[in-house]
Amino acid sequence: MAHCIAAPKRPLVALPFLLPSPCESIALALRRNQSSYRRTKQRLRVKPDASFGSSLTHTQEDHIVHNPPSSAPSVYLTPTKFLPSGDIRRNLRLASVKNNDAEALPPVVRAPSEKKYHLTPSDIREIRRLRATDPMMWSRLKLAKHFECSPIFISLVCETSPQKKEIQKRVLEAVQSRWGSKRRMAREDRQLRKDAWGRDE
Amino acid sequence: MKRLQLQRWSGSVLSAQARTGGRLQQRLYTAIRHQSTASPAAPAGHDQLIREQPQAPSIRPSRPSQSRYNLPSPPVEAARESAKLASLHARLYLPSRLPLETLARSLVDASADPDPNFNNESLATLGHDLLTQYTSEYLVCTYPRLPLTVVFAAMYAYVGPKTLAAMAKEWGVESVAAPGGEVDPGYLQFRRLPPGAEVNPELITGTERPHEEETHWRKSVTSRVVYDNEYGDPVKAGVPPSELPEREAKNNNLGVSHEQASSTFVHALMGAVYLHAGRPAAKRFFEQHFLSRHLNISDLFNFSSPARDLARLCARENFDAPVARIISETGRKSRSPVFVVGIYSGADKLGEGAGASLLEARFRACVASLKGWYLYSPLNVRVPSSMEEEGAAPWKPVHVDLGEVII
Amino acid sequence: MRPSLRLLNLEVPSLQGSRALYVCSGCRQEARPRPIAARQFLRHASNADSLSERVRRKIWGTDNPPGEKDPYGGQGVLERKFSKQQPPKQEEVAEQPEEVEDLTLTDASYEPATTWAGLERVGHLNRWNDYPRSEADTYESFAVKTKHNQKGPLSLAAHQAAVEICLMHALNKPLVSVCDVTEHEKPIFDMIYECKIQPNGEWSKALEYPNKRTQDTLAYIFEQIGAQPAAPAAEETAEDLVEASELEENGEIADEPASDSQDAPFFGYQDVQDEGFLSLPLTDAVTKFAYLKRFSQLSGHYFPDPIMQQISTVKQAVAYAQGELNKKPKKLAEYLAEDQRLLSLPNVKIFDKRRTTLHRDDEMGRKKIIEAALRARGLL
Amino acid sequence: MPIQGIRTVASARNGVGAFILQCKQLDFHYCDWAGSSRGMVAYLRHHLHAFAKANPQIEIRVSPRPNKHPVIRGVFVNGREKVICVRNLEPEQIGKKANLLREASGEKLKRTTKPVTSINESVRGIWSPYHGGLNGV
Repeated sequence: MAHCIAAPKRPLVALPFLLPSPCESIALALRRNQSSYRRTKQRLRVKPDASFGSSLTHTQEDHIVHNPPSSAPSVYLTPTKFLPSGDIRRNLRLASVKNNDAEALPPVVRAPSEKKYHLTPSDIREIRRLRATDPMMWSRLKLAKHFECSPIFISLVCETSPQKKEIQKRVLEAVQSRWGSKRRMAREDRQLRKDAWGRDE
Repeated sequence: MKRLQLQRWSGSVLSAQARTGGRLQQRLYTAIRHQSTASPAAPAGHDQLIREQPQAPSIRPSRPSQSRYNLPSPPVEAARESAKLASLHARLYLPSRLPLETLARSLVDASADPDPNFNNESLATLGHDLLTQYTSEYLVCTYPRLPLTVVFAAMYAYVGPKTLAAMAKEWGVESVAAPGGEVDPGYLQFRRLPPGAEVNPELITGTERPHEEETHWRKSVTSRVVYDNEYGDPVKAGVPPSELPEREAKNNNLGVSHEQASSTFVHALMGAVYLHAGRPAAKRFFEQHFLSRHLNISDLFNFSSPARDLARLCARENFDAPVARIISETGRKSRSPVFVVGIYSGADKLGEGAGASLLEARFRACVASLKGWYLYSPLNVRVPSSMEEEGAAPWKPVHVDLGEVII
Repeated sequence: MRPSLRLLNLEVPSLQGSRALYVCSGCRQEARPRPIAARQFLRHASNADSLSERVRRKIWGTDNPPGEKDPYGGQGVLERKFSKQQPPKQEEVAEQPEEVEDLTLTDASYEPATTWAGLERVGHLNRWNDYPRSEADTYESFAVKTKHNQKGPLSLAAHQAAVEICLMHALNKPLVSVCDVTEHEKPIFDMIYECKIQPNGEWSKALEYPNKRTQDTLAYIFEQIGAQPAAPAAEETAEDLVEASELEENGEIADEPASDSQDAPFFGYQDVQDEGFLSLPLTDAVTKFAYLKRFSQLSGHYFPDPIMQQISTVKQAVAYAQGELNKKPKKLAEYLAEDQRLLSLPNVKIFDKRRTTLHRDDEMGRKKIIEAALRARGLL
Repeated sequence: MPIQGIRTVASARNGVGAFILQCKQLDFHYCDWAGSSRGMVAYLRHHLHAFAKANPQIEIRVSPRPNKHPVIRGVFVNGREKVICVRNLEPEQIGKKANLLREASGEKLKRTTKPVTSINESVRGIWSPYHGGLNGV
């Protein structure tokens, strides 16, 4: 076997019928030296996929194989919905894409909450009063639960007192002072990673 | 030709007696004056212009080479002897109508030679305006929805001082140790900063912005268009011409940084190409050396709350509210999960992103969707300055829509 | 140990008082006056009471110990220089003439040798360097002291040589003897200058005199030259002077140069009157040798053998002296500087000297900074 | 501020727009006397003008360097220098050496394993296992 591998490669490739036996290792070693033409031809022999297009039935005719890349779409490819109405690409794409409404959309990450719009101005005044009288008792979360709205709405409506802010800041400092270096670094790294999301890195 | 008309205008209207215009006009005037005096190789088409000029000051009398040490910058006749200058001219494919004397002049910074007849300040003013005009019209027409902050960043990336300094370095322009009359005119001449000098002063004062002393006030993006320069940086207020000499005298004692001198040179070269070879050559020069640089605009965005922006955008454009959907996922309960989340508006996918958590994937998908909106580029883009060419097709208005999402 | 122990104390004040504001550390070390104790160990053989001298005296017990005064070589360079300026010591001066007299007076039958054959030793018996210059030591060159390179003086020399050789031909005298008189007096030269040469190819008949009197005078003078040595010739020249002054009064010499140019070569004449001598042939070997010898004497140019072989006319000899026959190879920079193809290219620069860092500094404007810094430190 | 711009510098792509020749200066040194400069002197006499005319973007300096071997020194845009000693070479060989310097980029020589490097984005993007025709298992 050793002398087979050490033998000059090109004549063996050129004359494959001279090979003494279909030895597996030799075949493997020879496959590395295939000519690029053969390699390319072999790579092109892929199994037809459903995404290749509708021309599967007429394989005898010339047709275009549409093989979409298996990668995330580029941001320079404007979504069809974002194309202005005057753009020619919009009509082209709408014409080519089949209407596949029947295909179910993927599941949502989180069901969008139904907005109720049930709070009246008097409720809002009540929220403000409660938050001003006892900020420790009536936190944002508690108010949201009590009035069945989102905490963001509470923050839009009113602001907490500076004393509460100061207390919260002290509490946070007290908690963070107990962190060791590992946890602190991990938190900082997490924040850095979060900042990188916005830069799309 | 329009170029000639411009020169005629500046030559006849702005005479030396009635020079009360702004700084730009004054510099234009000096640039023309130079062209008429210090370019003996100018083509015959300029003869008429030269005759139209008001009494032009004579160039410096030629002196023996010993007294070149007394000159602040190399004399005009030295430009013909410099092999460095000739090779730079050929290396940049500059038009042959641009004489070596003007190229030599564009290499003399105002800090080396305070005389406006011999430094590149006037050329640089013209070139700066041309560069910013060409770049901004390219950006705005190619990416009509680009947010203004990103336009500022793209302008900085294309024609900012750092880029221009790098460009001068890539052109093989070396700089002198100290300016003087004996140096080869092929070097970039400027007075260097003293060692230890502050290169970037943090706060620029004396801008035209009202209430500039209130540093904590919010500066809107729209106000930056009005008060700031093309990169969104605060810019110093202009000086009336009456106070010009003493201020220049004050500035000349200080040096300039290499970056600043290099960018001034590139500006001046652009202005020189425009003045001598006309608008088409200037545009060609711009396309060959500036627009050919590689810049990925999608890397210039930095979003802080893309989900909110996208929701506002869909509401503004009367699309269905965006919904995040999980396209695929793997290893949800493992240490390194991957989620691929798509943002859908109705049945249409706006963008998708992958992340190690659902939050990250959603964030990234929102960023991708917003970039898909902002990076829209119409087909067959034409810029307004293409109408200046002979026999241009009738102008069709470029695409303009609401563009940026304002929260 | 520093090598410059022989530095004289005399040197020190001159170094310290020099104009240089800055003395480097090494020089300062050298220039500092040494302590007395250390100076006593200096081995100055030239000093009478040097250490080695005192040791020798002590060993021998006398004030005048035998043996060499300084067994370790002679004086140093500096000492010799200083001693030359000072008057030499009396005893050395007294000794030398005695030795010379010894040499000359001992052998009455002394006869100076003309060839080296049979001599036991060639050269001076003693140290010839030490003797003062004698009559025999003065050197007088065969040729003129200044070598002529310009066309005018060379033509004048060639003309004079041709006229003289022609004269000798006509007088039928040994040709080489014209070289006995290196330079003629001015009146004779004037007469030679006036003569013309017909390019008819015959040396003896080529000469054409301006008038009969000149012919007679020149013939008379050159009759003297070959026959007797220089002393009668000097007398003759004195006679000729009188004659020449008469000539001058007659006003026959047309272009008399200014009198203040007497010490100039060829008495201030710039160029010859006629060019007839150029066509004279140098085919006859004797004539050629005589002519070239005389021409070489007058012009200061040496004719090597191969060149002498090549030369066949007077014109060629003059051309060689002018450097036309084998010129110096032209420098490449000069060649390139005349090349129009390169001159028309703006991106080519040709320098005739080596480019150094200093050139580059000047080109970049750094030189003036360096010079200013050196000046500020007093180094320039 | 919802969106901020990130400041960068557009990177150069030499040859996409204008092509800047990286060799900016060639110094030819020769010796008038020495025999090793014979070929160099002949090159400077007969071939230099053609080379200089074909390459106007290169500053060419010719200067003697007495008692040394002839060299060609190339100065490049990136600030590096390359020096080639051309002693005893024929003019044609010297022309080849000058051309070698002309075409060099000025960088140190290094082995290129990949024939093409590009800063352009791939047309089909970076492959990801979560995209493309996903077939159920």
